[in-house]
Amino acid sequence: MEKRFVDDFLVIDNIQLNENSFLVRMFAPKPLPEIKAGQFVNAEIKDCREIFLRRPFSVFDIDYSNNYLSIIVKILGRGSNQLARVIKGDTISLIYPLGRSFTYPSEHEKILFIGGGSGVAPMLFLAKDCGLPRDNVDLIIGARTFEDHINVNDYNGYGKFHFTTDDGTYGFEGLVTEHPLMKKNLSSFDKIYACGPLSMMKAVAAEAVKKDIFCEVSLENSMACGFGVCLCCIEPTKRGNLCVCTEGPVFNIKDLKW
Amino acid sequence: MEKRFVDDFLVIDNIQLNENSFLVRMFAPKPLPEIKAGQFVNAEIKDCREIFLRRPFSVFDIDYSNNYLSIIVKILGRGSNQLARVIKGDTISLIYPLGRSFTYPSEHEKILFIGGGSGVAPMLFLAKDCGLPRDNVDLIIGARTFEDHINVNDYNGYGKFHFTTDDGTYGFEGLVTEHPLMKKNLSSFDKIYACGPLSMMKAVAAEAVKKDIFCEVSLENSMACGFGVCLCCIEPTKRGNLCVCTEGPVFNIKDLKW
Amino acid sequence: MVDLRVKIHKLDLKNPVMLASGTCGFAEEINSFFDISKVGGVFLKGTTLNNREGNNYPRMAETASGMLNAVGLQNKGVDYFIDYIYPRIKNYNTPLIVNVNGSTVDEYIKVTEKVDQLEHIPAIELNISCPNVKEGGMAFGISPKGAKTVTREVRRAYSKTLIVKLSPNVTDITEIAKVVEGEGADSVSLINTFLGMSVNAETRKPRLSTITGGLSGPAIKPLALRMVWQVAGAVKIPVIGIGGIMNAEDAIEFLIAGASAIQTGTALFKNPVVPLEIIDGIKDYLLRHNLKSVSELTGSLHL
Amino acid sequence: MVDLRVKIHKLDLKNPVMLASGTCGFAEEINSFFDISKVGGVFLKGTTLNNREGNNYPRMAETASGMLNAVGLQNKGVDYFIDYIYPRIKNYNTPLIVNVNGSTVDEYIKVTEKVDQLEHIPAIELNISCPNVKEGGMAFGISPKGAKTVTREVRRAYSKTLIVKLSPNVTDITEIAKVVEGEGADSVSLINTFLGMSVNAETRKPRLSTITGGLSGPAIKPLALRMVWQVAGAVKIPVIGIGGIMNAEDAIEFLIAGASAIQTGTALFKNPVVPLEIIDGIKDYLLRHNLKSVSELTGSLHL
Ligand SMILES: Cc1cc2nc3c(=O)[nH]c(=O)nc-3n(C[C@H](O)[C@H](O)[C@H](O)COP(=O)(O)OP(=O)(O)OC[C@H]3O[C@@H](n4cnc5c(N)ncnc54)[C@H](O)[C@@H]3O)c2cc1C
Ligand SMILES: Cc1cc2nc3c(=O)[nH]c(=O)nc-3n(C[C@H](O)[C@H](O)[C@H](O)COP(=O)(O)OP(=O)(O)OC[C@H]3O[C@@H](n4cnc5c(N)ncnc54)[C@H](O)[C@@H]3O)c2cc1C
Ligand SMILES: Cc1cc2nc3c(=O)[nH]c(=O)nc-3n(C[C@H](O)[C@H](O)[C@H](O)COP(=O)(O)O)c2cc1C
Ligand SMILES: Cc1cc2nc3c(=O)[nH]c(=O)nc-3n(C[C@H](O)[C@H](O)[C@H](O)COP(=O)(O)O)c2cc1C
Ligand code: FES
Ligand code: FES
Repeated sequence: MEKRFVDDFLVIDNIQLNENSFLVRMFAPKPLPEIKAGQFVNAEIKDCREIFLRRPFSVFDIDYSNNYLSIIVKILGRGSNQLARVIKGDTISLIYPLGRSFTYPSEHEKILFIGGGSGVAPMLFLAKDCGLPRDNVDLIIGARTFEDHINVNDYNGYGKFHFTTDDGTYGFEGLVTEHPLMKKNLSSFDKIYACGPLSMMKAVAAEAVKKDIFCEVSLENSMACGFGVCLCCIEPTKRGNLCVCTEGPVFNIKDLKW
Repeated sequence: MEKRFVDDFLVIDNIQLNENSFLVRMFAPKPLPEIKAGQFVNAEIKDCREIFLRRPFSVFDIDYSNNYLSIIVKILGRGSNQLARVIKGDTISLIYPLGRSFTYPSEHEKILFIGGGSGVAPMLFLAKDCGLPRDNVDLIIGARTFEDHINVNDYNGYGKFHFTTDDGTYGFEGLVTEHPLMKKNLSSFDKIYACGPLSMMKAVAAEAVKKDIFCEVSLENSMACGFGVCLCCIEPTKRGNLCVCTEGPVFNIKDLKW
Repeated sequence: MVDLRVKIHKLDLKNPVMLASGTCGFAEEINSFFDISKVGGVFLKGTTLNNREGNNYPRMAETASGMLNAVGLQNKGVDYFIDYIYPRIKNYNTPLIVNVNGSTVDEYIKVTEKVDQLEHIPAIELNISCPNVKEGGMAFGISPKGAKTVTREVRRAYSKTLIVKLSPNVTDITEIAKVVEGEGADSVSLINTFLGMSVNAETRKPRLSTITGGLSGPAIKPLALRMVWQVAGAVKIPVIGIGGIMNAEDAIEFLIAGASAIQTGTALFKNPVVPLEIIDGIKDYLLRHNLKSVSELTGSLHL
Repeated sequence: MVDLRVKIHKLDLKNPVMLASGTCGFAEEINSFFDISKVGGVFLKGTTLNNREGNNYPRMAETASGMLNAVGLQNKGVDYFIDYIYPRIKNYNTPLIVNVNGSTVDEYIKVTEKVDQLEHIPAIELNISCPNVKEGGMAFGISPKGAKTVTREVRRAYSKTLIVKLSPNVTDITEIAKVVEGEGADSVSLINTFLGMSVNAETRKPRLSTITGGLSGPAIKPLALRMVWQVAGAVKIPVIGIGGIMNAEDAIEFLIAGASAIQTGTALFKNPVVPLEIIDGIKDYLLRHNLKSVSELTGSLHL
């Protein structure tokens, strides 16, 4: 089994991306192991009486030269709320690296990312890390409204972005699954990757099955340990109940009982 | 029964008095009721996982014109450690006013204060609040070493200070009970007030009993509620088990079973 | 407007939020913070036949999300209560319930008979679950036989509302609940504290003079909630939920699990005005969920 | 130097800090953080005769200073363990103990007999206290009769070290402990989780698919400590303390209360390297208190 670590990371900066989302960049106290898109860390929430367990967050970026690891924190409840408030100089204890990454695309493949909410984190990481030319990569990013989108200008070089909002305030009006790329051009892709709300991922999976396209999703089952010992995070699959934290969080939809 | 309150106080400033002691001044959100020396507040410790209950602190000063209430926090464990770190702008929830005050001295009486550690707080308050001329008031303040003493220059007008240290680094070398005022001149006082470590108060009480001098001490039994409902803070007295939080914290040593 | 009223046998409560015995003194102390008539009811400090000094200091130890107490029913006895305390509190406009204790069945009966004379005490809570006394107390509450005997005898002596307070320190709390229901209890309240212990590692001494004490507070909420759910499914009389209720959300969880009303205990030590916050929170919840009455919540767990 | 060694019947432990069943997988997962040979022993994930899928998701709910789980003994069965897992882990240089489970006495015996064949498994922990399975499990552990039967039968089939894991969901845990001692158990470990429940007030649904689950973590420490103290006073076989141990101080409290060794469970989820911190902390404590050996701590409560 690969080595895992528990370490205090030093917060380098914390940039607010929109009303609820924060990009937290941290310095690792020892050289980072290789970490791929889809893998995650389990973060301790300090000084929060109501919270007992850690909280999992996908790795958003790795900067090996500076030994930085970044996550995007979206405020959902008390734990993420506390974590979103860290400032430069704070430390965060992380268990890392956890989980299995996405299956990286091969050269020349055309790939589609579909994400919503904090689900953009592992997808932007993969878009940047997979090494495909911009033309081979499309990303549909959905949100409720304009303000919920985060600025992805830095990532424009890695793919073509398509935005949707439920209220039409930015990009296409409607759900990501109603976007023309999904509706009409799906067959042109070799691989689809989805990460976001469960209902969204299920809808994407249904389309992918129909068109028989390779599709991986990243699940967010609630976790106690994050490294395979508690068996709390299971997902029923065709291979039985599997731990999302060790056999996932990335699953090929063919394995899921959706 | 008198009215009591639970309110969020706004921290005005927090001044470090020595390595372990902090003077926290707070603004009350409504006009402060009359509070006398010996009474205390029960402070909530925020965001500290290990701490479940509030922590009691004697009132150190009241400034009715500004609506300020001050306490001295000496770091002993986790709760006081957390409280000692508040900064201007923080809020602290206090239950107040709690407990019974010292019996204030009458005009012309000669009084002696004997204190150590955080026990100086209610005594400085009483020295200032009792209205006696400086000549009628003596204070013996004990500490382990020079660095443990706090600066009491502001209080020089209210009484004559005598210091002791265990190691002789400041004032008289020895325990407060070994100070000449205690050893030789005790009978010249009408009232003695003691607040500090239990062993110190017991030693003072023994002397006072010997010389038959009025003596009040302030106890620090551990508390759950602070307002008389849990019956956890009891002290065995000649009138039975009494709650330190409501029948005290100030007791006449004649009532105690020491 | 939403209807917060609740009926526990003959008791009409203006709302389901009551104060737990031993954590609200004799109502006066909480009344020093707010008008006590706003709460659904007050369970007064445990009362015995004779004066009891209780256990030695220290009686309290803090634990993770909770506290241990070993008070041991310190009180001045029922006669003192009747002569000195009752006259001061009897006109509070909320049901005052005496928490009745004894070392023997006979003592329980004697206290009950004396309290029965008091016009403004519409109910008693029979405490067969105090873990901090050497005789009686929990001993009655952890065996079906003990619970049966004391409930039967007290029922015979008392015709007003009889609430029996159950101990969680048992293998099957529904068994005890059914026994006391069978003997005519009008309601059960649960739970009393769990028997726990705390040790000071540095001194190697127990932190309580009695070595063991009763655990209360949010730490025990999941256990209390489970027991309330089990008991509500096992008996027909109304269940009063107690254990670690710190806010409206907690209180609502107990109602959903099957409680008709709740008591808040240790929470009062941290926040004496918490009953008002809970009442407001329940009101808000009912409005938000389009429910007309709090009774619709009781036992409404979706399975 | 201080001596951390502890003997549990025939088991020689290099120190008293072990990992609790169901919280450390099959040792490999914790070995991914540090060299597992440093701990006193590892209690492997609960094993049954046949493959079990366990309960449905959700299986976990956070509580104040604790968590509820409803895993329900998901495992691939003892044969899979023997064929695929045992070969990978058998050479870890620390005692590996199989946590044996069954729905019937017969199943317990069959699993035991199979495990008995494994050279590198010097002991079993008989789990008669799992609150998350419909059949067997806790049912055996909460009645003296059930505990007696299963212990006797397993004892007959197994001559290596037999540790019986007790349930806290009982009126009198010493009664059960004495029964299993009487049937030849070499040690008792306690406690397993407390039966608890969690409700989502907004959705009015239980937070666990099974409605109730097992409570673990610091919330239950005072209760576990009390039970360890009671049991240590009631039996002569060594007691292994479990329940909410999060750091060296907690572990030392259990030793003082009477445990010969301890297991840390839920703490591993928060801090997988906590066993090393506990071992170091105990060492420091012994040095600071001028004690030569950890066994001097066991049962050293000053009364
Ligand atoms: C593998 C993995 C990767 C993740 N990556 C990210 C990430 O990159 N960025 C990010 O912002 N979040 C991510 N999450 C989700 C994040 O862990 C949760 O938002 C966080 O745990 C919420 O904690 P909280 O204390 O704020 O909320 P809580 O107070 O625990 O819960 C608040 C509300 O959110 C719901 N909720 C909490 N956790 C989950 C969950 N896991 N799934 C569904 N509903 C939930 C609760 O039911 C509750 O209604 C990830 C989760 C997993 C399992
Ligand atoms: C009426 C009253 C007035 C007080 N006034 C002041 C004051 O003006 N300034 C001030 O600094 N402190 C005062 N104290 C003491 C203060 O409440 C404690 O120092 C504080 O509660 C310690 O909390 P903690 O969480 O820091 O320590 P903990 O972690 O709870 O304890 C740390 C150590 O201190 C010991 N300890 C804790 N509380 C007490 C206690 N009450 N008596 C004896 N030992 C104790 C514990 O046993 C432990 O060894 C007062 C206490 C009372 C009852
Ligand atoms: C300090 C203290 C004293 C108590 N005294 C009594 C009592 O006299 N009679 C009784 O029936 N319960 C008594 N209890 C138990 C409470 O009424 C309640 O059942 C228990 O604390 C659980 O509720 P909580 O977690 O909300 O506190 C006492 C509890 C505490 C903490
Ligand atoms: C997720 C989880 C799974 C568990 N599985 C088992 C098990 O398979 N067998 C067993 O005997 N105990 C099991 N337990 C109980 C623990 O071994 C331990 O007795 C309990 O959690 C109390 O200790 P703790 O508070 O340190 O966690 C499990 C506990 C948890 C939290
Ligand atoms: S979170 Fe513990 S096994 Fe996945
Ligand atoms: S602290 Fe509760 S009665 Fe004094």
